[in-house]
Amino acid sequence: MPHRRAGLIACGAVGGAFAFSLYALSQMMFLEAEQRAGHVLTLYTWITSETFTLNLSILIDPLSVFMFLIVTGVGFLIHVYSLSYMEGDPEFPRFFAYLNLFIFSMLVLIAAADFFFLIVGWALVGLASYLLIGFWREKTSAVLAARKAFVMNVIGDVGMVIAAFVIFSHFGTLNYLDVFAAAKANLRPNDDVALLITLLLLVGAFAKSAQLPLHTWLPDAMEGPTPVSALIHAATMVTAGVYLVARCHVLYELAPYTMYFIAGVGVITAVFAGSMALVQYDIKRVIAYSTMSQLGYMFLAVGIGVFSAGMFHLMTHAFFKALLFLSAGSVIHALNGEQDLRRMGGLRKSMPLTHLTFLIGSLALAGFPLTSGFYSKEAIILSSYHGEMGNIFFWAIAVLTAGMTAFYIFRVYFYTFNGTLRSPEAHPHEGPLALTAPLVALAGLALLAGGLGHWVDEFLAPVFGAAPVHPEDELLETIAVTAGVVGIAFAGILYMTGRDRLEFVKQALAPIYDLLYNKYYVDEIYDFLIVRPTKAIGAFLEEKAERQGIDFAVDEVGAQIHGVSRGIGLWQSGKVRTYALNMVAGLVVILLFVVFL
Amino acid sequence: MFEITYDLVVFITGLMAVLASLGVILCSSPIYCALYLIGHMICLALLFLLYHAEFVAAVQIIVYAGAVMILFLFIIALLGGRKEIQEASFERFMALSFAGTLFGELLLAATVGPTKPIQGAVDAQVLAEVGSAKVVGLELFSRHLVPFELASVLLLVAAVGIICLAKFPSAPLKRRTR
Amino acid sequence: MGPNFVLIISATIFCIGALGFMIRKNPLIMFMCVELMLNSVNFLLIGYSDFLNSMDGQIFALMIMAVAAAEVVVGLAIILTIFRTRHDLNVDHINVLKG
Amino acid sequence: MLSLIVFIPLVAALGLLFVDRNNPAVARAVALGAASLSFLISLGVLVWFKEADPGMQFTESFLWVKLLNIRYQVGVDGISVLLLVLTTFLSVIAIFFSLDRKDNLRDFLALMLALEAGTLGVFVALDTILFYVFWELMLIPTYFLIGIWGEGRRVYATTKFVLYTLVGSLLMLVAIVSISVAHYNATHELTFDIQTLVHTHIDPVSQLWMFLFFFLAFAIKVPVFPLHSWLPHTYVACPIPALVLLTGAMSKTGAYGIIRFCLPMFPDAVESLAVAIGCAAAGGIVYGAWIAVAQKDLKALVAYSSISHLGFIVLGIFAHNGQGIEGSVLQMINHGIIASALFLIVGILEKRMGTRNLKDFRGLGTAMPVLYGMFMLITLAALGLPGLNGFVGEFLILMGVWTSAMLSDMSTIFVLMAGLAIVFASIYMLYMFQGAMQEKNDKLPAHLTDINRGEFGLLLPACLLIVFIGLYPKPFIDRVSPSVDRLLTIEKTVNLDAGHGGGHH
Repeated sequence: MPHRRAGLIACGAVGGAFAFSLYALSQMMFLEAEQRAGHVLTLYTWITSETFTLNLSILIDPLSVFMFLIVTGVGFLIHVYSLSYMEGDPEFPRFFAYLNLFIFSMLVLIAAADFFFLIVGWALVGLASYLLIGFWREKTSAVLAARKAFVMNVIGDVGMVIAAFVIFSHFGTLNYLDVFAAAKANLRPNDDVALLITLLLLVGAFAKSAQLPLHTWLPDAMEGPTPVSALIHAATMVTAGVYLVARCHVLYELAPYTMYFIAGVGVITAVFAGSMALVQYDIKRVIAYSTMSQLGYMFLAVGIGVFSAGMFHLMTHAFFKALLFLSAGSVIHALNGEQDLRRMGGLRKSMPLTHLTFLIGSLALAGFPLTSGFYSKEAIILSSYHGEMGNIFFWAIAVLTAGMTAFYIFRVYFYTFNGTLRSPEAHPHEGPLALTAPLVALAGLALLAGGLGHWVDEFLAPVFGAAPVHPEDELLETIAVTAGVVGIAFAGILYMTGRDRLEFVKQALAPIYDLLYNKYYVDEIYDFLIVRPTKAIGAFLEEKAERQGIDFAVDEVGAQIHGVSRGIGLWQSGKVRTYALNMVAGLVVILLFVVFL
Repeated sequence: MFEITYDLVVFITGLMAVLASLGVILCSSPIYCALYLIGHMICLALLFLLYHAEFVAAVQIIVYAGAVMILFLFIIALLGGRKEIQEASFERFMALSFAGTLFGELLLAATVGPTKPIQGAVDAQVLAEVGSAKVVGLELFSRHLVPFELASVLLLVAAVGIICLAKFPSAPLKRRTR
Repeated sequence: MGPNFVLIISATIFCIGALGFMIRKNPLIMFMCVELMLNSVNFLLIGYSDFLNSMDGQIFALMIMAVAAAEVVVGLAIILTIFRTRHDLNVDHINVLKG
Repeated sequence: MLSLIVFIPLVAALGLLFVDRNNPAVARAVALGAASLSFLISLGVLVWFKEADPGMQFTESFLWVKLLNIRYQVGVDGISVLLLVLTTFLSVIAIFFSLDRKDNLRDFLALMLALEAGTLGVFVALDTILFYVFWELMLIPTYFLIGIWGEGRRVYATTKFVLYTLVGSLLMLVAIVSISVAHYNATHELTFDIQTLVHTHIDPVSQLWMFLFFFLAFAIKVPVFPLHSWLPHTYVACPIPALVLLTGAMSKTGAYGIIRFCLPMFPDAVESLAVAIGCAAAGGIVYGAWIAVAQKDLKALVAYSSISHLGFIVLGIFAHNGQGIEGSVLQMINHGIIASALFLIVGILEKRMGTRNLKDFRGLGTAMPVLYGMFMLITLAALGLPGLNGFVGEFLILMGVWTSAMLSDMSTIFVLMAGLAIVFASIYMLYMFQGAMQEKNDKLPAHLTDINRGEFGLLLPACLLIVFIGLYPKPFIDRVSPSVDRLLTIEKTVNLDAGHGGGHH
């Protein structure tokens, strides 16, 4: 199929999906708030077995429409971007086929009306992610990264499947609405079942959203093409974990312990990933760690019960992180695939538009006032102290992370756009319209979407209940903003001016620097603790249990029988006299019977 | 008196037969064995005679002690009567013990078990009047005709077999290797 | 002498024959031992034929003699053939049938 | 109709022996014609099968051995009808795949057809003796197929296979006779009819050993860990077309036998041994998967993965509820499709590259894009990706295990073990797929070509079925579930009678 036609079909399909999402949104806006709660459409019966019926059905409620809009909207922009970005790749159609498979799977995940199809969508987005990470299948690192991502996601899938079993055996159905109604009616807070279900679901959520300790696949996933990183590993798929918690908020609200756990893991991941991002040199990896960190924020938000704030941050994050990735992609494109920060620089002049959009994205990520990131992040940081389940630790770490975030993203910014170009052979230039138009659109969203905060709260109210009132605390707000500004300033001091200061800091903090640069050695630890023992046990089982154990035992039965036969065969000596002896012996025995019996 | 003498003769003859048979298995030289066997045959022929089987006794002398044993002697002469070294071995011990057990069992069977009398087809008077050879002939050619013919076929087959064995030289056998 | 004498003598000779068959290594002597055993049975048949006034025993003895004659003739021929090919008359060395 | 399905291949197998050995064209035509005809008729059976009827359909019955009242009796219900069609389907594919063999094609095809007939017979037989006859009929062709056309240590493998199977089947014969004797003692009516014997009440102790005898035969055939050690040798030695039938159809006879005999006839024994067998099955699931991770030979890898997947089937059966058994039956179909397709791919790769060692492969995807896509789909199905058929079966099985009353205490552990195996499955399947097809390879043979039209045609039905069952399993489950429900309720009435003090019906 010609490339152009393939691309147009793919973009058209996603654009159509976006249009339908908008239509759904408009329909929903006309409804009264009470009637928005949820519509289940049954497509067909998937299976019936004894006490168990599954229908392929979709659930339309504000939450799913909200997610539809983000996925198809951002997805559409990134499709358009890819048209230009992937031009010239010999497998252009395959790329768009995978990309559309991803959009489909993500929509299945969002639209599913029961846990079963949630799992189906969940695994299918994992598949799409696997396919797209390993898109350049001749690159060994991409192949390995893809496998890693897939296996990690399968671990999550297994957790979710078991969660589905618990739900089924306890509620007798897998349908969201029935389960939630039954849970509300029957379960006490911190009921064992609620804890079990929520924790098992979390395994899936953490694996998909790259939270500790299942996070190692996400940085490696940057082996895929940049639009993929933007779409899947920043804007949509990795937020599925947050979506899952939000979707099952009824269950999670019944399990406050789990909520604390989520918030704790979220905030730790935020600071953990943020710290690693401080020192990386691969532009995409920095943004990937930043994604992990921001996902940590979202988990913090849903963990402390401000679901709509979490969803709001999910949305703004989708905009500005996609923007950042696409801008980075534009830079990489311009530098012919160069991803190392140390070989960039001075692109402000040659790529003014990209520079501007990257700056907007960075500001939004850093939470600079009046950008969208500011509103969504402030809401979370404030709630982490003032919210029902908030406390000072959550808040402190969140603020610390905010500072780090500002620092590392502006480190990237200064490295890339300031100074002089450090790879002389490259001739950077601005990309064509298809490449820049999505950037501009996303930049606009990243700047302005902050104003949608209240609308999001209201729109999602039928799902989450009325949003808690935004706490007003100017002191905390100021501290958070200051942290961001300080982070930017530090980056400026270290990277705008001379190198000597940077070297001094590096020397002073060498052990920490090494630790961070090597990503806390988590990959190595996993390799040592899990991968190698697994392989060793596999080899051990094959050699000891299979060859020398079972197989040997079975063969030994045969060998023993053979041996005994050999022994009996010795009787067959070939000597006539021995035969005679045997005959007489037989005669003796027979006579014994004749005479005595 | 006659009875006692008769019994004594039977007893001594039987004892001699046993001793001769012992000689067969104990002598190391085949030629002596053959001679002892001839002696044994003659003793047996005497015993047959004493038990009123004149015809069989004659056949015993002619066929066995005569033809068969001469054949044996010929073969021994042909192959060379090498002496055999007798040594004690486990096999020999086993053979002795089995034979001993067998003997014990046979004795027990002979002495303990009841012997069921069979009514003879020929009563003693006829036997005394007609004489043994004639009766045997009558029996053989009337009631036992088929076995008799079969026996002759058997002898024929044996004769043919010997000719086959003697006529066609066979290749040396190769020992099977494993 | 009565049946017991016949039985005992016959059993003795039979056992001696069997023993000889088992302990001797010369095939010729082993054949002689077979003759011993056959003869012991013959004696038994003759003796009982007398005790029971039946001709059947004698007829059987005759048959056995015929069989024995045939057997001896064939057996000796086989021994001769074996000797021709192997130049050895120890039966223990003839163990082609070894399993 | 069923007799036709079974005997067309058998007659064709005998007929092939009269075909000129040097004229492979005729042999091909006969074998293919017979297999296809059998397949078409079995499709007819599937179409006219009344899905709501739980009982036996298409039954035929006449007296075979009058003295012992052994009947030639065949029929299918929901459990066997799908397996019947699967077998005929795989036979057509296997025979297609073997058509270009050079060495003594005629005999090979004849044995393949005989194997098909034996397998089909097992699935349709309704008389224990008839079942046993077909059961042994499967064995003979396999012995020759592996022993003559195999590779590597073929004689060792085939001897091991035959001895293993014979041990099991001879014990089964004892149990077959003794169960009929038990029925005779109760009713004074000698019968070998499965449907009658199902109602016989047997005292628990006899149940135990009869169950074990039956189970041993079936467990060896499946195979259930730790009775599996014939499988890797046999699979590695077996020629690919025979392997398609072996893994796709023959290994299902064991699981089918468990469902058909062990469950309804010996409910008490099942109840007391279910946990132990579950342990063995779950152990086998993890064990096979774990060893598969360490494999380099593609055939051995798929063989060990089969051990793992077959463990799922047995585990589902002993979950002993609707979902578990239906999942198992469906998983039999799925595994038949997936494993045989994987073996076909291994065969295709071996034909092209001359090796099966994963170390020698790399980067074939560039040269073989079509195979790349099909291989990927089948791999994904094998590792149980939702939306494809492997997941449906595994999900139902594990759900059955989780909610099983019979495995109550252990079910959580079993499910966790199975979950571990699913993770391993993703590892080894991706090892295989990525190792063979991805990355860059400069040393590819220059003449390497993508799969041709025929090979594409062989793999296509499997791919279509994988997607279809994954997206819409309802028609399959609907055929199975009435029979399974009846199976489970039969047992309950027998249990009731045992409570009343036994006797017969």
